[in-house]
Amino acid sequence: MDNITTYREAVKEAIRKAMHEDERVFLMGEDVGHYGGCYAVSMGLLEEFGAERIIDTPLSESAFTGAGIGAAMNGMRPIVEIMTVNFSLLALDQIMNNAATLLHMSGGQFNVPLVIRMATGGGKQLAAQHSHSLEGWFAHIPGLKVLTPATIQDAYEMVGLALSDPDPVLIFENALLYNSKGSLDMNAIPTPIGKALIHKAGKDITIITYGISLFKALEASKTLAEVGIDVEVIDLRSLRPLDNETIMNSIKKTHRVIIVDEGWKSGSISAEIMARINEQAFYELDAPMERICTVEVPLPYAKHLEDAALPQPQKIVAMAKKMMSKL
Amino acid sequence: MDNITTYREAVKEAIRKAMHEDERVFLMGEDVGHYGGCYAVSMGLLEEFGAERIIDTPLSESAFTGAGIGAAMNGMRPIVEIMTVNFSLLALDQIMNNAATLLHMSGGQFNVPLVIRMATGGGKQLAAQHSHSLEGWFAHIPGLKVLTPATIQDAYEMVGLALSDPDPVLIFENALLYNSKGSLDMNAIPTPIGKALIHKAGKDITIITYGISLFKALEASKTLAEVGIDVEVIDLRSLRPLDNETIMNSIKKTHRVIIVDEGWKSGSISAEIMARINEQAFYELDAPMERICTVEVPLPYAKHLEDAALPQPQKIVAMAKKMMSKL
Amino acid sequence: MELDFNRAKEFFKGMLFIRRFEERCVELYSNQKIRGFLHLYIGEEAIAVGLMSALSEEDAIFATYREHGHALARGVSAKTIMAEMFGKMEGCSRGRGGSMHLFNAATRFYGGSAIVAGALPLAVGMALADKMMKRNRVTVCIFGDGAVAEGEFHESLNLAALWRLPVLFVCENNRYAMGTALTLTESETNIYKKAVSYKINSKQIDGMRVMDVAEAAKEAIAYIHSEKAPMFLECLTYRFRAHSMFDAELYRQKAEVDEWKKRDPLILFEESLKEKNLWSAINKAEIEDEIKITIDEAVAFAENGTLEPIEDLEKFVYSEARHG
Amino acid sequence: MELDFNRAKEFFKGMLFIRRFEERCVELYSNQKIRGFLHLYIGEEAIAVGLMSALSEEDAIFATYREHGHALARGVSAKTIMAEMFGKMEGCSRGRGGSMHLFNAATRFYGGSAIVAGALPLAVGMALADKMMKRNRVTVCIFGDGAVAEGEFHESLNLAALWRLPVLFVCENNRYAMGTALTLTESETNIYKKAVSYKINSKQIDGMRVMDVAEAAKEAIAYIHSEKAPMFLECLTYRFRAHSMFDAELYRQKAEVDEWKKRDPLILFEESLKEKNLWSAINKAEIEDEIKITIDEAVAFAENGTLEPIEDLEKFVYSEARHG
Ligand SMILES: Cc1ncc(C[n+]2csc(CCOP(=O)(O)OP(=O)(O)O)c2C)c(N)n1
Ligand SMILES: Cc1ncc(C[n+]2csc(CCOP(=O)(O)OP(=O)(O)O)c2C)c(N)n1
Ligand SMILES: [Mg+2]
Ligand SMILES: [Mg+2]
Repeated sequence: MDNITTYREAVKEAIRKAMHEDERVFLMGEDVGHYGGCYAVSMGLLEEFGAERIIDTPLSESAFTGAGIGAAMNGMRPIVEIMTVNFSLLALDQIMNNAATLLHMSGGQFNVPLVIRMATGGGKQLAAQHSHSLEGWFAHIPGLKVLTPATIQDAYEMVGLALSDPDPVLIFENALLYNSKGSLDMNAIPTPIGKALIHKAGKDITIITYGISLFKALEASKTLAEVGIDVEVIDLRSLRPLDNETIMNSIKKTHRVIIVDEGWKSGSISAEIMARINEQAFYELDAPMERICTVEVPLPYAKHLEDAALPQPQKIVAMAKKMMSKL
Repeated sequence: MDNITTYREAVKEAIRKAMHEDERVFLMGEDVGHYGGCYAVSMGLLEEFGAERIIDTPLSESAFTGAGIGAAMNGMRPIVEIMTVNFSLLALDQIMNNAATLLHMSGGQFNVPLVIRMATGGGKQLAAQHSHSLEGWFAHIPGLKVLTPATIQDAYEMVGLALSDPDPVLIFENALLYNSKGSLDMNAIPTPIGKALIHKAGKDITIITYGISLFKALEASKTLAEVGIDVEVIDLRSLRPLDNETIMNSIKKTHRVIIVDEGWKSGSISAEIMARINEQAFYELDAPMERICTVEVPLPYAKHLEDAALPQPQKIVAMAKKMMSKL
Repeated sequence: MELDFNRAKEFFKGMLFIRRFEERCVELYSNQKIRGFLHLYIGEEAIAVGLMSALSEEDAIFATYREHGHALARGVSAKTIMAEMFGKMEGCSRGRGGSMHLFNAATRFYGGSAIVAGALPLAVGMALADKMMKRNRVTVCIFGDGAVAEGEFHESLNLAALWRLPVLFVCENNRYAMGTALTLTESETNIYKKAVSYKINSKQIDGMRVMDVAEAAKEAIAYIHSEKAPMFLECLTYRFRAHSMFDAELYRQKAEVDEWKKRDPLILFEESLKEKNLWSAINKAEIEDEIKITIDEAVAFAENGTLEPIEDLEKFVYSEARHG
Repeated sequence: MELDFNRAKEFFKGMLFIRRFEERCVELYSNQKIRGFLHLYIGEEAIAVGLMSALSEEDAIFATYREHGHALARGVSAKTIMAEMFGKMEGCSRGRGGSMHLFNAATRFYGGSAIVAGALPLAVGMALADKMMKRNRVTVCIFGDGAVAEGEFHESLNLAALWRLPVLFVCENNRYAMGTALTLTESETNIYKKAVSYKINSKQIDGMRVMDVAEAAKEAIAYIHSEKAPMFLECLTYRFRAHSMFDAELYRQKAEVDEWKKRDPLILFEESLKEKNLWSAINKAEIEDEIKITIDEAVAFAENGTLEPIEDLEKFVYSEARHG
């Protein structure tokens, strides 16, 4: 039963469903209640579930994230919303030193079934302090899972997947996607955490990406098709764990790869993917792997500069053409 | 004029020298004064320079790091000591959103000549919250420079290099190195930031590393020499910027590479180095690149488990042998 | 404080200027000339104008993302502010900052910060440097009621008090942090009392009365100089507009907003000038005209500004030459 | 509070047990059986023993890296604590935590945290869950004077007060954070007053007198239950030993330490038992013997413990089966 909805609504419906089904689930964060959510994801939920389960917090990222951990250790299934990834730096100690370590450090006694959602990404002319893309960076941390829904279906499914996971799961929602529309099947069997999806099959080049860049890659793939370049587009969906199998199988077919992500280039998730392909499929490669990441600058406000800093379909097209021209 | 000294003394001497030469330099951090520094680096400096320039701070990592930024913007040359990298997470917002961005965001008006020193690394049985190696992770952030002195000479030189840099520089001192001994030439011309050094020339495999792993690599190189494997060992010294030239030149010679670092494997600086070699020297490679990193676990207390988690000389030896056996 | 005609005109014009400037910004935002986030200061103008009147050129200022008013009152040129919001190279941050990140070295205006409470530690450090170098100046740090819940607020106040630093903390308590009322974020809603708990001299004042602010600020600066200690001012105020251009304002009643609009700082000041028989000498129409001309010029300047070449994107990630 | 013989013995034994246990730890550290950081609680035993006497089995505890005393007083077995410090699989954290990270689900002992102030938010969340689920229990959070300067302290107290959560905050004010005296870290050195500024019911008590602590804790727990609000206790105390095994103690005078040793909680309690004519019934030699046996058994248990197979290094990074 498909229906057309927005990414925003898909997230909200998933939260609503979980809250109806499980009294242990609650939502906590800045402006999730009376304001309706910075990106209107939780609009109406306060009225539906009351202030005890839709909790407006003070600006205290460290304490309310830590409180989410504590509540999770005490039987709840909290969804902590950090308004945007930019503010998550204030909660990093809690995320790395507590959420990600408690299970191991306690010898398996205390797991932390916490879900942290945050808006991520640039492209809205919000300048250096409000445009980070750090999901790849967070994926460095053992003990966490890092999800990056790009589609409406994933925006919906991943909330449920994360809530039923016994360990901390971070969900990065690209803020530019909230208004995107598409079909949602609420009865579909969710694609598990750690499974990448091939959005377009192709034989010439594998484009590996996630989040908003998926759509840039798909756009580029159309332009490329016109000039006879047939790319395969993979949506990673999860940056930790990474789906090595899907990646390597594709490389075995195409022997060429471009990775697109919105993190700063050095130390990006693209680097990690390159490292793994090198380790696991080196002899399959016909050419150096390429990546298109964000230029290594604090993102500037001016639109032309911001556009120049971020990955764009044209850059993907140009890179793919260059790669094929070297044949 | 060489003299034998410890890493600890080398850092201290560099700080002393800078404080004598420039009244704008001061040291601030937890227990740097009356306690003499958590690792005794600043022992005696309070007596020498007084409490106005050797400032014991409260446990307020975010505020005193930010205060360092503010003081730097106001003409000072602060050295902020974050006792260990494990506590730097509390100051990450200041480091990423302020120190690293202010120059760019202000259109070039306000630079931040701040030095942040921190102890880093595992191997002391201090368990999950006290054993992080995050220097490679910090190297993701544009606007920062990231230095990792391994030798006595670098421990000394890098303080001065960092202080004379107009932008924020992070120095990661591996805590296990403080007692290490070696020769120091205080009159040598410092090797600039961004320049890697070849500690041992070799022709079979390039081993790229930094910090404490340099010594593990050198130890391994001796064992390997005995079985006729001649490795080249590169000390990166700086993780941001990375010295692409030295790396690529070495690959052109050896065509094989092993990277050793103490970060968790996924998303480590090793991945970035692999990505660059792939981009810049792909056709020089005779075999997949390999890396030896820390196993992706919160570091456990028990010695045998911690040893198993960290890179060790034996692992390097085994990896190098495997690599050569595949010839 | 003595209120002569000159000062009366200066304050009135200063507040009206901010008001009109921001009203124009709203238009320009609708026309998509200004993009990103735009946070309006309308309703709170008395604080910026009163506060800046008490500062010397030597003093430094750290503000928030709602800082057009502070920048204008400090004397950052309307032209460069507007050009900044147009994303032009002539902008006060070369187009890299936008509305939330106005910077100006000449007036020691250190931004423009978009991380709530993130500038408090910077202000502490700036003041620390002045103290160490025995420079007799003050660092002013402006932030909202929302910042008070952040750990950095607490850490910074403690450091400033402990080290007796010349910082003037100014809390613009407009009762909301985005859509969350102060009663939902603080167990103690009298914010000035929090500063007291660090032994900081602290006062709660009417932030809608420019004279109250000016006077309190003047006294505070004097106190900081004489006592060599920080001071804290809580200014009670209200934002008349939405938090940003994306805010549907579901969290407060129109009646509440209307009630506060009766205490519009421009109206209150007009009333008090009338009481003091100074109003008749103020030629409001003429002031409006002057302001309009300045704003028109600023818009024209911004329109005619140039875009930074894309090749210069990476400029200023690191310093080119050694500074200072 | 009534002090009968049983309770007197229990308290005395409880404190002496911690003392002797840690003295043995020092030996074992010298013999390199225990490694990493080892922070001794010696001198502060009255707090753990007094506090734990007031808790029910249902209550939860978060402590610091100086938590042997808390764990022992809570009833975590000496055997598993010792095995933990030996890095053995039989340790209360399977050898993964060490001295700083003792955990025990059975006694609701949630660690053992090595980031100063890092556990306060967890305690807030634990209490929030209890409140939401209408469970009538208290979460106790223990931390040092050093934690008070951290932003998380402030954020956590505000949340607990604002949401009226059943948290008992216990500050062990031993006047030093490592080598930095409280006077160098806080503008207000009466820590309980900080809690007052969040409108939290707060008290300063003598942390060297086990009866004072026990009584205050009992009242605090009753208050939390009846008022549905958090409470704060500042316990004045002193650590007799170095901060950790690496500390040269340059920052304090031996005379100061000696002065405090006169207020050793064991001595003070003995004196008060003498006053109450309860001391004569206490057979100290017998208690010492019992303690020695228990500690010997713990050491033997730890020695005979097994090392986790290296293949299991990555176990517990993620949950194996779905928990709960
Ligand atoms: C650390 C951080 N968390 C969240 C935000 C998102 N945010 C921007 S403004 C704001 C409200 C701040 O309110 P207040 O400090 O009262 O200032 P006002 O907007 O009322 O002037 C929030 C939550 C942010 N910018 N920084
Ligand atoms: C966030 C953080 N910063 C620094 C440290 C290093 N450190 C460990 S204990 C300590 C002193 C803490 O003092 P206090 O809270 O008074 O507890 P005490 O040791 O006196 O019991 C410091 C600075 C740390 N563990 N965590
Ligand atoms: Mg506000
Ligand atoms: Mg202490």
